[in-house]
Amino acid sequence: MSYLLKRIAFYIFTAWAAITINFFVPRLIPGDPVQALISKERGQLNADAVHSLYVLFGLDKQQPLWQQYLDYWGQLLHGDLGLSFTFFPSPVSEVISSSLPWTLALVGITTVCSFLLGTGLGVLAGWRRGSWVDLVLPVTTFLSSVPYFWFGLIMIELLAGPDSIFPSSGGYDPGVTPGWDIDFIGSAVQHSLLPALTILISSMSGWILSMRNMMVTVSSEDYITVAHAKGLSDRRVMLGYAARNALLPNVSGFALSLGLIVGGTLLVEIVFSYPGVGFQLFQAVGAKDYPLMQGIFLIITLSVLAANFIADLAYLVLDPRTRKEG
Amino acid sequence: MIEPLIEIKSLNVDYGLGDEAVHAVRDVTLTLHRGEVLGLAGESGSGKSTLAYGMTRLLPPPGVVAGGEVIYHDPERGPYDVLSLTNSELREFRWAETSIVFQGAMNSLNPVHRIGSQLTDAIKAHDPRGSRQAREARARELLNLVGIPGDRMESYPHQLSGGMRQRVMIGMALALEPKVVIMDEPTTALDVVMQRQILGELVQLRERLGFSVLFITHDLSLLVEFSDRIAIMYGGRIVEQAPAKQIYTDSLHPYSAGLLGSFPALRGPKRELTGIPGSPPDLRAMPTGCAFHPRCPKSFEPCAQEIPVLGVPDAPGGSDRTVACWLHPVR
Amino acid sequence: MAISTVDLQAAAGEAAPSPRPAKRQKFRFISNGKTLAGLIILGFYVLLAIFGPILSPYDPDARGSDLISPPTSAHWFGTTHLGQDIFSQVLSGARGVVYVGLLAGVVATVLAVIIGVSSGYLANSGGEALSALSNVFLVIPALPLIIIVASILPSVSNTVIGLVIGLTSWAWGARVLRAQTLSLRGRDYVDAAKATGESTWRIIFFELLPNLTAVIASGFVGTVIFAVLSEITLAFIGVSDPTDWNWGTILFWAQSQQALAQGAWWWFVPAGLAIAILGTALSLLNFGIDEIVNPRLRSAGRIKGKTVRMRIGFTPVLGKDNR
Amino acid sequence: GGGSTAKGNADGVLKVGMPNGPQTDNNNPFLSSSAGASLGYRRMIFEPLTMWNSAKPADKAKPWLATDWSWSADYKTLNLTTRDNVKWSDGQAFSADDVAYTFNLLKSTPALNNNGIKFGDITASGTNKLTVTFPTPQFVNQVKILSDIPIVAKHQWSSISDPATDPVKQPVGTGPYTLKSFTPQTVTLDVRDSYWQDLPKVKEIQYTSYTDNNAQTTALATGACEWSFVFIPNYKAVYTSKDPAHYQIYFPPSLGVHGLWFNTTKAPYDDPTLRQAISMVINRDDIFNQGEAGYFYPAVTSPTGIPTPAGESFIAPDYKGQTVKVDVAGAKAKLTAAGYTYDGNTLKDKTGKPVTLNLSDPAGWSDYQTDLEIIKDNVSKIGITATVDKANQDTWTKDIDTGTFDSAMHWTDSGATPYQMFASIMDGALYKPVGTPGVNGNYGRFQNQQATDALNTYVNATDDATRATALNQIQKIMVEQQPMIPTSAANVGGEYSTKNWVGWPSTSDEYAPGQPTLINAEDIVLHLRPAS
Amino acid sequence: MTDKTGEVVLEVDGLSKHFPVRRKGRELLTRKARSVHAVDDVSLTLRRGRVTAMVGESGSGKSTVARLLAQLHKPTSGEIRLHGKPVDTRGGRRFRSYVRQVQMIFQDPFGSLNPVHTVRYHLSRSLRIHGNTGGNLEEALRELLTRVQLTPPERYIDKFPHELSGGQRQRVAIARALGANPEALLADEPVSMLDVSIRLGVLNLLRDLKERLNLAILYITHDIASARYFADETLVMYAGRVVEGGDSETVTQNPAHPYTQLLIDSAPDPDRPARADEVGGEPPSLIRPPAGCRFNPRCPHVMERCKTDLPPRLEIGDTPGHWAACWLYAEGVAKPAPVATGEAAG
Ligand SMILES: Nc1ncnc2c1ncn2[C@@H]1O[C@H](COP(=O)(O)OP(=O)(O)OP(=O)(O)O)[C@@H](O)[C@H]1O
Ligand SMILES: Nc1ncnc2c1ncn2[C@@H]1O[C@H](COP(=O)(O)OP(=O)(O)OP(=O)(O)O)[C@@H](O)[C@H]1O
Ligand SMILES: [Mg+2]
Ligand SMILES: [Mg+2]
Ligand code: NI
Repeated sequence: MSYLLKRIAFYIFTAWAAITINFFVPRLIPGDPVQALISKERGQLNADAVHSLYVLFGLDKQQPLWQQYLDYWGQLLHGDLGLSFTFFPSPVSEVISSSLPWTLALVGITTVCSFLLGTGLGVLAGWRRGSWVDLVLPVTTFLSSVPYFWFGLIMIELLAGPDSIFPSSGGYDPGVTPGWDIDFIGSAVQHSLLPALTILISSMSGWILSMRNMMVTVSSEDYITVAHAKGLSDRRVMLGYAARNALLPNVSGFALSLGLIVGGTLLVEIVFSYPGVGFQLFQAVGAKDYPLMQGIFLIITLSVLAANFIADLAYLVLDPRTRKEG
Repeated sequence: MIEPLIEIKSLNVDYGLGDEAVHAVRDVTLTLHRGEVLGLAGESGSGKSTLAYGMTRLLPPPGVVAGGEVIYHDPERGPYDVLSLTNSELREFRWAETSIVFQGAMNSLNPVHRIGSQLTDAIKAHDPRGSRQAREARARELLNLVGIPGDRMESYPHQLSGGMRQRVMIGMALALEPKVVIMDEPTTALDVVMQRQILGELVQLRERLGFSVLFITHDLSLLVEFSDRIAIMYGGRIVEQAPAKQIYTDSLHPYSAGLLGSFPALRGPKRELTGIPGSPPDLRAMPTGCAFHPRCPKSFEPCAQEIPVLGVPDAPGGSDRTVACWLHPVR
Repeated sequence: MAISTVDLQAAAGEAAPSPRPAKRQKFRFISNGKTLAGLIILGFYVLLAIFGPILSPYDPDARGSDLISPPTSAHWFGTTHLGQDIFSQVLSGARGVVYVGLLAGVVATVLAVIIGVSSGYLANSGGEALSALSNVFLVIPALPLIIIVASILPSVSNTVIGLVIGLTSWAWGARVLRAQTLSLRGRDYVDAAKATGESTWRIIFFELLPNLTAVIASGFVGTVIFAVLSEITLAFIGVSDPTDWNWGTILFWAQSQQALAQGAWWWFVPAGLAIAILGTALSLLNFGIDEIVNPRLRSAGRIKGKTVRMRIGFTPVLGKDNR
Repeated sequence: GGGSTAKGNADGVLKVGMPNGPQTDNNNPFLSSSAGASLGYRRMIFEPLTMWNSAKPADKAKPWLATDWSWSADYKTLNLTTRDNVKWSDGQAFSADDVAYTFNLLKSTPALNNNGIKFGDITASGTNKLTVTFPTPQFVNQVKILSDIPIVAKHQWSSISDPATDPVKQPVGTGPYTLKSFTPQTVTLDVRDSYWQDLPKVKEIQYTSYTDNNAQTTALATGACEWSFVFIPNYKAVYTSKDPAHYQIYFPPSLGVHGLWFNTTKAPYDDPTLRQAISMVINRDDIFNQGEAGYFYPAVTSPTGIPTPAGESFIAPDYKGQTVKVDVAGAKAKLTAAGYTYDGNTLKDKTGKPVTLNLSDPAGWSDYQTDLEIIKDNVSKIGITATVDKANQDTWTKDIDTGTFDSAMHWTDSGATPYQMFASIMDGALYKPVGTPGVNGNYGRFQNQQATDALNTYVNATDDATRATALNQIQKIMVEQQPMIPTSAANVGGEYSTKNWVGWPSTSDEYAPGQPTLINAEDIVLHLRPAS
Repeated sequence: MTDKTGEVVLEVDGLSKHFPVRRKGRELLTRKARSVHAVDDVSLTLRRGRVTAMVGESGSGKSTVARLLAQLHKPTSGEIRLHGKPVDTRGGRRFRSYVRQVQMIFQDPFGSLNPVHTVRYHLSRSLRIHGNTGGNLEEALRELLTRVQLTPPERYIDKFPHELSGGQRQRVAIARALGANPEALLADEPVSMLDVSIRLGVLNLLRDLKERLNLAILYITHDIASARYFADETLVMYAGRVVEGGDSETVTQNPAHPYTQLLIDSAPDPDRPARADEVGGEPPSLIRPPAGCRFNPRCPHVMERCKTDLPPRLEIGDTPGHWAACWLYAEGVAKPAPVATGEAAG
């Protein structure tokens, strides 16, 4: 029981530290939201608007930073994330909830697929070391070292077009209204194909590489020989013995990447105009939209910590030796 | 002991290839008969484990089988060479026909699987149709056989003592009731009560099922007690091979004699132990002639010149023994 | 007992022919073709990084009269909208990329190893604190942090960028290493080292670390690639060494001028490929670590014209075909 | 015809796009952060009092919700007559009361008062008469008051508790369209049946928000979007060549400029001669063609910096017809005459120090970056070594704000007269010493009492002649002191396709600017007809 | 050097170690934590120049005792004293100064050598840490290897553990412990994989060290005969408890505790025919150890009292210091004569 309490205290502390840092760090960026907005518009917004914007964002009253910090916690504990500046006056929660599902669906599914596929290929590459499977690694690394946006743009150039089944941008057809109907879902899936493919191809090599290396590490352990001696099928030895034992680092990496899903993938979202969180965060940083930044950071924090917790549990399940005695 | 079960014919096993190769097993010819317990003893590093793994093709890299044959006399299919089997044939052959208890038994259990599942998966691999309950019951039975309470099915290997892990491996080896069980120092971590109990079970089982055992150990007293025949290895070769009692009472090879002079007795007056002076030969730079001659108290002229061949000695004691020593010219 | 150790040693002294000491080739892993290829490519990049700016035929900034011209004999990789020579830009850009990538990769890997392994090995509050630290760093989004650091510092040199990327991207590796360490720390050989009296850091670096090589190597490759991509992303959003070209800057220009849509593929393709090949070289290099992570693979070889494939569980039989 | 866009015409759909990323459901017409403002659809729902054409700023505005308006000579009192027979989209009648309410709303809610207008008394009389007084002359602000304030319905807004933070989910306006559906990516407007003018031919407008310029450009090039405002490098290759018959760009300048600013407090840039010399070597054509892709920010050719043709009528007689030309020799002569020396190819200032120039702009602004590269190359011709600093946007903004920069490409305000632009450049009232943040103009920290006085005179003048004299004076100072070097004009343009819809403004028919987010957007839509 | 033979080096009192067992499913609700009672109330003393053998059932906690003594596990209870002072090994320095004096040889040579390091590394570390290189590391290494009969040393020095046979690894492990030049050596089945002749050599080496350097040795083994030959004192463990102790000759020749008798009796002996029928009963579960004497379910002489009360150490009286934890030797119980070795048992 006390172990659990200790864990909880540990996570609460980490969350506090992370949230605090995420509160202060953005405020260290020079400038303020109004200036950022003015600069962004480059003359499209007259200097006369400056005052009204300060008033609008409530930045006209000078408050010491610590006071803002306390207020922030006050708000947070009431479950209030504040109003976004960029999308003023939409509440941050609303802004995030409009983009989160997209990110979760796209990045979530691709992360899972990329992990499964990558780990699978990694298992093969490690197991069949020295055969043609060795090629998989350089080829996939080649693909993943290509900058995301570069790859995405090339894909758009090559695959997308007016008559292609791959739309080049957006989360769904401009014509359809979001809802749980065939039209919308079909359109959403269609729009997610290229971004998903891009993410998949670019992120797979990491899983392959680490899995392969771990497979190589465990491949000559005695229990593998024993498994062979038992006459188990090659598949069973490869999966049940070698891969199972090599899996730990990948699983912990996977848990972490699950936590980071909510952060979205900035460049893919930019290239494919995908309505996700990553792009929003990028915008928020550019616009110094503190409330939105904090909101997104908060969600990332919570989900990363949750993922960490899952990872911790996963170790216990996957490797009994990591369990502490006493 | 009429029928041969496994005939090893001039088996050579190397570590490494080409010039770098270490010849760990040289020209070993050995026959394991149906239903017999063949003891294999010898100096540490003399190639016992290498022989055991080489003949089953389980030697990890850089081990290679450099030549020879391992003829298995399958009661149903007739004799075939294990070394020529394809990988999938070999997989079927393994555990069902020949199971093996590794020397590093303490380390040969997969640390992340429970004991129970490691016991059952071999059964499953060879009999995919059996029910899970049946497999588990069998696993429990096997654990009991080796003196481990059934509630340890759920334990992970690191939660067991060294001896318990060894016993799990022994139990596992018996899971499919194979024709041959190769045991490489299976009892190093077992107390004598347990040893006796398990070996007793083994002997009973053997009587019931008629399998054969290749038993590698350093415990000569145990060997003499439990095996029918004993082969002694030195420097990668078999130097002597004879019925257990005969080796004990009347060993021909000076190395065997040295071994027997080295083990302490539990009962009776403490006697002087002699040991064998000198150090084991270097596998890379074997002495010429008989590998043992630099340490041999009785070495004489031909020993350094030519390698003695293993053969039936021209000495009293019957024809069911062989020795490779110039002192005992072959018939 | 009859014989004493003295006897034994005496006997040992006269041991037969003195064997040649087992020699180990230090750089044997180079003999692996893939690793060698990786090394050569990487070496080429390092050379580019050193000599690239000297070798470039034009000043990468100089404007010329051929605007957006496809590759010609004068401009091997074509020109930009300002008539700058892209080949020269690629050559000059290598330094920044290689330097930042490797610097960040090394910094992040070293931090990940120190913090990850220590937090996994130390069972005390120090370990917990390190683990909390890596959690916090995992949560802090790197990109904003880099922007912030860059905007606080007066000038952003490549070193600063490399350091910042390195300092913000170690947490992932640390977590993964921690997990693996947790599983290793109960091994007998760790206990044995402890019982021998090894100090904690020595256990961490010399007993645990080599057994984590697999994870570290893949982490390193990943971090370098990540660092290079981050650098490019940063160049993209405006954080780059203003005095230096790097491939990110090239891509930034290409992208902002919509090179692809303009059909100016030569502007877009070389820098991207160069980055990808760098990543590939690293992954090829990774093949060389096999024998380090697994000493058993070290002596596996092929000889006498014929290749003998060593396969665990199926010892090769010379002269017989077991396929 | 053919392709996926054929359907647009048949269904009467117009597809508009902006590269502004996902939006949130916010239709508050006063908030520049709203989706309505960002995509421009607020212009189709809410209408101004008058329709002013920023492409021809000197032209008189068209009556819209106001049928008649007049200013007192001192521009402190405005008399308005509002249109009768106008109905809000919820069926209620529009009246002068609504206008009064809107003005009062801005007066009492500074947060919504984007133009910083200081209102005095606002009195409505009858259903269509309104008098508004102001504490200061509003000559320079008249367009903002009449054409930039969206008029909102009193009956809806009086029940909104906090107008500054209300997203106005169901906007009620006098415009021809109503909001049909909102998604973060696409907003659809429907034409309504009871509009005070003839109903537009466009039955439905789809506003799509693309994540960035590239996506927007692609959409334009494929025809997925028919009207937008986005920077397209090499637009010929990327855009118009895809369908030369239909894809058009139209980028008239407006009265604002972009140019190279100096920190005029810092030697040697405090020397007007140096600034003039630099102006003489900057190749504005290269900047226009390479940096601004040959269309985006039209080149400024008048030495006064006033963009033409929009500001043609304001140019002082002394400078009429003059254009700036690259003159390296002249610049060198000017410099040596003023005491500068050459050491080989290096220019040295009067104290003997080599002249160097640090040009900085945020990295993301690729057109400015290109401009700077060109300027760097240009000034090297007169021996100045320049470096281009791709600054971090925040750092850069701060540097401009506190005056800690050497020189940078930057913009000015724009308006109906060149006043806003010149005030931005040299108004002493906007001056803040270096180190003090919060500048809203005069980024170069230029101090010249004459200029400040002339600007003041312009604002407060009660007759056109005084204004003209003041403006001429200002132009003189601009030319002689060169507080900044204008290179390009601000634009009010747009890209559109005539494939499905015709009737767009163009260089031959400049009835409106081309941008889909300006007030004139409504006017444009009302002009559109299906292409045959 | 003054003869300090007999001086106490390491001493433990009432040492216990319980490993928690994870609760699963339904048990989670019943709140009662189960644990493996690996070691219970073990007391022993290691003296300079003396070898204490520990024999006993497999799984009876011998290795755990050794690990506890090496400070690799934290005892659940009990005190360990080094030179009479309670041991405190918190903190690296104190721990290292402890291991300088107390070294352990692990039972499993397949697990206790780091697969990525060569023999050279393993040995030179142990020499270096404790400053025992004597100026010439290479020489010291050679000597160490020679001592454990890994000769010629060049042949083994650069090998990786996987290139060695089981016995060779075991000798490397021994050499490593010797390299530290400890005062007390905890040897957990150090020679189980050695052939008798080398075993003899190694044991002789240990004996020689013990005599010359006054080493205190805990010798855990299953080879009772070697305990007889090599150890001065022998302890017998059963199910986590020490059940008998005394000088080796007495314990092996006149075992008092029924378990010891069983053990001695079961020892293989080529001079006797194999008997496969005599042992009965199963080793007890350590999760729920039997109440009273833990041997009671298997004991041929079981009495009512054995099932409830834990027997204390009881003097046997045949030789000084020979004791057994068995009610048979309590006052008032008719003592069966300690079973003589050999044919007597049946
Ligand atoms: N990978 C290897 N490379 C080189 N030599 C090896 C390798 N593995 C084992 N050897 C050598 O081969 C010889 C035989 O080893 P093997 O394990 O068969 O001995 P063993 O008879 O089982 O000894 P033990 O009783 O000690 O287990 C040993 O001398 C060992 O050093
Ligand atoms: N980490 C652990 N977690 C749970 N139980 C453990 C753990 N380590 C040891 N045990 C248990 O403690 C008991 C004693 O183990 P120990 O290794 O001390 O036995 P041993 O006397 O050395 O046996 P052997 O002779 O077989 O090596 C065993 O029942 C074992 O299962
Ligand atoms: Mg062996
Ligand atoms: Mg043990
Ligand atoms: Ni003796």
